[in-house]
Amino acid sequence: MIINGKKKIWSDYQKEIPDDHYFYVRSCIRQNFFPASEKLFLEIVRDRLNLDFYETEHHTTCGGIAYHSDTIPQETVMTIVARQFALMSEAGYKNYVASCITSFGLYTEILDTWYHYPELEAKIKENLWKTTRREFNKPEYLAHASDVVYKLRDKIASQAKYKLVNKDTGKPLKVVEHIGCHYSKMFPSKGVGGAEYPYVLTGMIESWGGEIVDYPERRHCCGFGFRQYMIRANRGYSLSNTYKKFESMEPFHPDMIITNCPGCPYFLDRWQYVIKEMEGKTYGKEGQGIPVFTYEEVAGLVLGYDPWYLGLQMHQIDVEPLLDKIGIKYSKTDKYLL
Amino acid sequence: MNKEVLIIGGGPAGLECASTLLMFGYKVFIVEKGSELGGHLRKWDRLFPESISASETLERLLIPSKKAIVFDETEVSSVKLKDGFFDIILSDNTELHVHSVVVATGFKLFPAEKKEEYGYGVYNRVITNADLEASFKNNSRDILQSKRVGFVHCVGSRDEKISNRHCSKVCCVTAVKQACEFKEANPDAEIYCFYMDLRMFGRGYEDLYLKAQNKYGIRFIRGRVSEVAENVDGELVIKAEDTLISRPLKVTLDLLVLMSGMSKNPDNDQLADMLGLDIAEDGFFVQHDPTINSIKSKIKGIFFAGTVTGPKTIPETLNEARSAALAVHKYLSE
Amino acid sequence: MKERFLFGYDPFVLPFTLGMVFIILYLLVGTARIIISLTHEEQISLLKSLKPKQLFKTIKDVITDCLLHIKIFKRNPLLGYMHFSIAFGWFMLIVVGHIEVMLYTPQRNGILYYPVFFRYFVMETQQTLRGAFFFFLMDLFLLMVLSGIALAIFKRFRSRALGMRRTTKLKIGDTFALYSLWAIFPLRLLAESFTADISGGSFLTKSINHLVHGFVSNPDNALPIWWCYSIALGVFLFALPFSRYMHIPTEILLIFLRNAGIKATSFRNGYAEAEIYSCSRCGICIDACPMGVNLGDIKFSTVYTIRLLRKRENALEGAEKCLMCNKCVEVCPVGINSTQLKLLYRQSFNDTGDHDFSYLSPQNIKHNKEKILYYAGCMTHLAPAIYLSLFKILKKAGIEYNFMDADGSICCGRPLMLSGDFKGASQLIDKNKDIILNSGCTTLLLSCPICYKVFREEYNLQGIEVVHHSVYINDLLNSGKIKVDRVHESFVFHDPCELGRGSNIYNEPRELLSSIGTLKNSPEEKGESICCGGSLGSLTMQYERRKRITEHSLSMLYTNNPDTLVTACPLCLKTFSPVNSKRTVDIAQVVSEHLI
Amino acid sequence: MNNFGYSISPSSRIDLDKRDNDKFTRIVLLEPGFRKCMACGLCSSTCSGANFTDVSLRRAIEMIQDGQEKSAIVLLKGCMLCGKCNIICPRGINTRNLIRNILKVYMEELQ
Repeated sequence: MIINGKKKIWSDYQKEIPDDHYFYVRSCIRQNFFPASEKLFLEIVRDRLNLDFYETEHHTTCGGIAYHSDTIPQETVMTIVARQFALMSEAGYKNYVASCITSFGLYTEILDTWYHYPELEAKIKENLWKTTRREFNKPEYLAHASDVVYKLRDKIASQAKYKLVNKDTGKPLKVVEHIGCHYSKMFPSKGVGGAEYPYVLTGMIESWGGEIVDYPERRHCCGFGFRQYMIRANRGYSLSNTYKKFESMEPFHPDMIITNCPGCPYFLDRWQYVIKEMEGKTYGKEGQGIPVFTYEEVAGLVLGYDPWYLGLQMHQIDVEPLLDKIGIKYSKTDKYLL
Repeated sequence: MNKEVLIIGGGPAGLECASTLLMFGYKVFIVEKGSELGGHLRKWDRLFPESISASETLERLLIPSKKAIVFDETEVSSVKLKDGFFDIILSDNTELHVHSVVVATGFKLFPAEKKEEYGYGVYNRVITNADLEASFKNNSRDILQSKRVGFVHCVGSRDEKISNRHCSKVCCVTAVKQACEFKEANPDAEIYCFYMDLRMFGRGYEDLYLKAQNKYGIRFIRGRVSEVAENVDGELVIKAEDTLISRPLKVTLDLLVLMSGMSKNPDNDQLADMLGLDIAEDGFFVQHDPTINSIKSKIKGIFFAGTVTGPKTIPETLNEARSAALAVHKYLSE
Repeated sequence: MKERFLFGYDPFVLPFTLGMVFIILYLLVGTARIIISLTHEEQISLLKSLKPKQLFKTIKDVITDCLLHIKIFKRNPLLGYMHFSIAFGWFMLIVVGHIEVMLYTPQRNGILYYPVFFRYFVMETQQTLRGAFFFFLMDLFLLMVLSGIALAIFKRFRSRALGMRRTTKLKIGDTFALYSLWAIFPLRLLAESFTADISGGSFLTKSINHLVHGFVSNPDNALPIWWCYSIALGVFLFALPFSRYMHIPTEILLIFLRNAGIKATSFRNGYAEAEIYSCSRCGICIDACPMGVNLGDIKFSTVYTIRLLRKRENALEGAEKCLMCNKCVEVCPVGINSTQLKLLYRQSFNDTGDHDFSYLSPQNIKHNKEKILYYAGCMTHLAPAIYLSLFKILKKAGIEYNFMDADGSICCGRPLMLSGDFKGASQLIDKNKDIILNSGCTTLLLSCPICYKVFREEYNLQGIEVVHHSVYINDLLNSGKIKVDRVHESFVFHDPCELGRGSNIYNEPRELLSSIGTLKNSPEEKGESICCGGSLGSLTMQYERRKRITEHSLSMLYTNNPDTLVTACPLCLKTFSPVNSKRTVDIAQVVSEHLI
Repeated sequence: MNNFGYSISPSSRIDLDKRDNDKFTRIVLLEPGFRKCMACGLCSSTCSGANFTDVSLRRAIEMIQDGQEKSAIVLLKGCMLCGKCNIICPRGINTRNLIRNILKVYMEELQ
């Protein structure tokens, strides 16, 4: 692996990311899978780094899952998104940040479609007015929550209590980073580092002391795949993709997996259990499996939050072995008492 | 007073055009951006289809053009057309007053790192055809000892996504030539060629293809390579499809050679503005009359020679250079 | 004549006698073994063939083949004389020798060695006309054999003079027998000349006696020569079973078996064993074999393959490369059906029948009786001009036909059979047979000789006339159903192996062509026609070598430079046309182009 | 093992590293023309068997080169060895010899 070859590619895809005054929109499903992530994101940016992140309870789903599962047409989903932008303009913000990758991909796609077909934008403007009597204007800058954390990674590192380093061997932890496909595969220029070697999570890992693992199936789908897992008949197909990824990363013996999307951590985490049940195969050391985190959870760990406060007990794969590796203190007894 | 001609570009096209013009008795200037004459030919080891020596070929081009006045490491800064003359100012601000200009700035090898999924510049065992030619030239054992080798055709050609829709014409036959040469250098190498269409159009090319299959046992897989990755031992994992039985396939290789195609010379745009010529969508100069008179430009007195107007083999380039010289001679004797 | 020694015995006779006893026992055991390994019916038909009428024919065959070597005479008189002189001369020496013993020393009748060394054991008391006559006969036949031996030695060094480009490379067993055979008769001459003054002789032995009288006069000089003579005979007899000359006794047995109608069913035992041992390795088949044009393949000619079979070594490479064109069988003076042996040998390896022909569901085709059923075969689909011309002729003759395999044929089975896979072939044969029999046709017309041969020999379609299109068109012409105009175009006809040698059809195509234009012949045609090179018989031959055979065959066909090359087989047509710069056509095309 | 009503579908991807190389070299020795095949499809289109069922030498050769012997054998079991492909092959490959040897070499292990 020639590192500066990668650095050269990353340099082609740097995008400037404002670090303040954002209108924050939550994901519909991330809170059920990883409860603390979004709350932690707001806590870090607002309390720790006292930045202005506004959030309103009136915003809805972005309609992404319905759109990708072909249950609603594009114009309907555009109108929903237009309403979100309307809430943003009403709140007086210009930078829009989405917590979910699918939303980020959807917003980028819609903005790009409007760019090429302004007449469609005008039609949606009219739809929104007819249905909600609201008007909207497009955000000046669209970011994903991981872009923001990437931008603030060094600030977080400066306040960090722990490092992604194995406290016994002193070697950096081997971390697999998995980027949600809708982050940069559809619009490479919109992702930090492009589509082939996105740098948004790598940047965080490196600044927090870890070392990334580059395995052959790193860009393969995590197995979420929308309409695959919904229908039981297809669910095996979704599972097989995750299986292929784990088979490919196994020889590298990664310590943990970090993702920036709602579905990937959930499936990479849950399918390990199903694979163990169906095939009797596990991938971590001594059958413990590889723990899967969202970047917010890792930021929380590094900053020293109590693991159970971060809701890590909701994970399928136990995180304790990793915590011991990093040396994070936690109480064994009140794992489920908090 | 013999008339003066400026040739922009000191590659095979420029040199051959110069030697022919010298033969006609013109005074010839050659402006070469690089430090040495010969262009890409200087980097090659052997040329298809009979693997003749590239350096000898270069010598045979350099000698007759020795009397041309060469400005190396210089470029054209400005051109003014004034009643049949061209006032040229070079980057070392010498001034030339010539009667005709021949544009022979050639091509640029497609930068293979642009195809990120192939990992050129990221994986150490991924090289390009130019690198392999260099390895043959200085016999670098490390490369030539690789056991399992793959050649990827159409890198940077026939690819909408990097706006190179054209076929670069010479990479198929170069890949087969290099594959045979590799097998000769390392007889127990296992060699695969991943192709979409094998365009062995020239004379003697099909025999080379047959020899590659029959004598050297090189395996041709019809399917373009989609991704390259490194496995835990640093070997390359290649993903493609065998489209002849429509089954995806993967293979682990020790060396991957990317056949970079011929793409436009980036200086063309600036040069085109100076000369008042147009650039086609594929980045090569627009020929005034591509069928009858492929060396003519739309401006009287300016002519083209070689790969500046699109991919060509070296024999074709030399022929075009000579016909450009003839056209200059005809133009200047009107 | 009077006996010189009391007991009529001397130790020097021992080598010969032992040799003789050995070879007689060997032959008895061998013959018994072969006859035992025959099937019951074969043994009965062998017995039946001993009835006088058939026995007379067999004896006539033995004389013409084994003694006179008529077949070799036809090929090359000098070569024929060489074989004839040695065989016939030696036979007469033995016969006359026995007569002399019966006349002059009856008491020694039945002693094995006595007639051979008669001249040593007797003394000429008075010269009688009868004695002189016998001496003259003996010297005459001895001279005849010596002339044959001289020719044989000469052939070994300059075989071309006797019409043979190449002769067989000899193995150790052969060289021993060969040199001892060459030594026997000169030694006999010397021996008999030495004792000529005592026991008499004729023009040959007497004159040599006078020549070397000084040396000969002292009697104990004669004995060593007689010793050498006996040893030479002994060595020859002991080496016989391991040499090519085993062919002398075995061919007689072979002729008996053949005339009894017995055929080879295994590649090594029974009738095949007789064939293998009666191969004299004369090498005539080497020149005949078309493969010889590629020097590397000469080692696969029939003589060497049979030698490998005889030594029970692996002969598969040669057996699978052979074109199975039957030219070696045609020219073989002993008439060994080596192609059949090779086919049976292939069968022992390849008869797996491991195919999946379940997809061949029996299609029953609508066919009414008056119409003839035409079967094109796989290869003809690659040369549609053949069946289109054929249909034009049939229409002209007002004959209705039904094109059985119009949309793709079930293969006739012969290519699979030629590869040795009889089980696989029979599956195809059954499928085709169902279709043909269900169709109720009375005539099955074929344009491919390969199909024609298997339909005729393996399908046994009772009541259905199987006919090749060259014969059928010729009949149409003779019966006036079609007329052709005469042109002064010259043709040469290439006899496809499976039509000529394979099915004995030589004249009809020639009649047909002579009625249209002038037919030119080629140096090697009819039974000796050279295979086109494309033969399905060869399983392993590569294209470059086939092409050289095609070029050689073409050069022969064009010796009298005809305008057009005509053949009657789609495979020959497809093999010749790309290589032949001039026009190659099927016989049906010639006729259809000149119909009036 | 537990069954949840769906299963992991095995990868359909061919792995060229797992090809049985010594059988492959044996075939090349038995029929050197094997490597000259340029997959032009003339043999499979003229095939007598192909009129009735799925026989294709072109695909079989490609499969053998990819190490998919079992599916290659299925494609050749219907071959009647009639020789049309032999005549028509533009590269002069002895296709009959090739088919015969593929079946022989790869069927050995099945017996």
